[in-house]
Amino acid sequence: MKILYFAWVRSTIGKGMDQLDGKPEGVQTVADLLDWLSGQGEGYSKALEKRDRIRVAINQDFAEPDATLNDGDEVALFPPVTGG
Amino acid sequence: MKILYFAWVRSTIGKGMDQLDGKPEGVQTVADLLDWLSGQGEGYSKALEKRDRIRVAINQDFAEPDATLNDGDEVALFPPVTGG
Amino acid sequence: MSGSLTAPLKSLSVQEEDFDVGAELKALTAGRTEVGAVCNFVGLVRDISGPDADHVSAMTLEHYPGMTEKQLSALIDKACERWPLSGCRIIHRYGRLLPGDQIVMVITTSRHREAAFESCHYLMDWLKTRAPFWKLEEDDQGQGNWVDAREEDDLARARWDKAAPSDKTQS
Amino acid sequence: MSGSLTAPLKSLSVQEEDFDVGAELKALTAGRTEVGAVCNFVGLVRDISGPDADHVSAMTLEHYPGMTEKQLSALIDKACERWPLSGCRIIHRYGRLLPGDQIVMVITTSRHREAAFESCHYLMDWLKTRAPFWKLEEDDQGQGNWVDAREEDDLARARWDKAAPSDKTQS
Repeated sequence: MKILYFAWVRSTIGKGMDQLDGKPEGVQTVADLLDWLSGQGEGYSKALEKRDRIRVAINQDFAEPDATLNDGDEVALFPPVTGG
Repeated sequence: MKILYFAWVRSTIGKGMDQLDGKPEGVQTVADLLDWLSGQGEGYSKALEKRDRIRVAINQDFAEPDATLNDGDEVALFPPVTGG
Repeated sequence: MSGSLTAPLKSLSVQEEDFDVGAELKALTAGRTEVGAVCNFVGLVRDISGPDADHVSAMTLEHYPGMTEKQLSALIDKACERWPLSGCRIIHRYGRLLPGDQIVMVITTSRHREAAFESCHYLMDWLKTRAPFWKLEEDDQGQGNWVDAREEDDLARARWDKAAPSDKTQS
Repeated sequence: MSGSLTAPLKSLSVQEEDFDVGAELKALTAGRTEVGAVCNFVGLVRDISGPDADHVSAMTLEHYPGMTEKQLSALIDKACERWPLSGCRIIHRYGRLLPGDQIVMVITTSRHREAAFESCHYLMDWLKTRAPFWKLEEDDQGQGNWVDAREEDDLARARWDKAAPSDKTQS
């Protein structure tokens, strides 16, 4: 599983990507993944502190917290978009 | 009083303008003027036959049938506009 | 009621010549870095017309010189009162035009996109029912037909009689 | 459900380079004499930002390559299903931009103006909330600030969830 970070999520975590070997243990949904990531160090816990400010995409489509993850998914975490 | 004709009102009457010496006798309103013009010959009566297809401007602003006319007015008769 | 720090750029041309939309857009935004949104509409001569989709080979636009300028200037003023615009430009052509030719252009610029979109749409809807232009279409036989006004155009304009959400003035 | 005789021209570019709106307009209408209406929106970098009107000296647009193209292509398809368009083109830039620079362009073309106006407005409202771009503004001290999303943008998009008057499809 590939996890991408953008905007201040990226700069707070301090990198643009994590490459995992499948899903972490016990992680089934987007919400599970965010909980797991919060325990991966200071940058992660700070970036994911305010959960309502985080948006998630699975395989480049927006996903809700209860969406189910698969081993080979490309997951992305980022703030609400501000393009246009 | 100057009376201008446009589009098929112009082509049906056969000219683009009439210059009158003030208002015709008995003419107070736009409706009076249209009645009077209808009696000025075949082209006029034909052009003004369907009164609901005629729009009127006084001094370059749209005017209703009951609008009052003054001697020096520039009056214009034309079909509903189709620009843009 | 304009929200711009400087007065809106208002501009109107009624002309026989063609126009360059790209150049017009640049002219209206040059040096105006408060502008975040530009909306632009261009009307073109279509090669078919009316409910029977008759082929149109050319079109002549007649207008009422003087009244056209008066009505369109008033319209630009109204739009600038109703929305906080930085710029507003209308060009309307007259004379003989061919399919694909440009007829009319409206550009509105503002800080935000709602004002730009709404005012541009408003100007086109009003222009369609208030600017004294008449279209004479020529078919393949060179026969001229005056285009009838469309009831939809009156309905589209009537929509704007209700106060817009961004309209700060009270009636 | 397209009312055009030929398939709509759909086109998307996500690029660092600037673009020429005039040339884009010409490209989308060339030889398409069924087109009667062209609506175009351009978003520009403003020199002030936010509720406190802070001065902005530059802006960097970050995006999610791949997702941007996927989301914007789907959006163009949706607009072409909902309105009878002849053409639809989106350009969105990324990278470092200065006040006055062009950020985004949407062009829609159709037979009639309602479809062109509505679809262009729809595309901008959706794009604002669905295209994965993030703005980092630099102030005069070179300090970077990530721009917050605006609630108004969500409301503007939600408006389109209701069926449009010209929407022929049943949900």
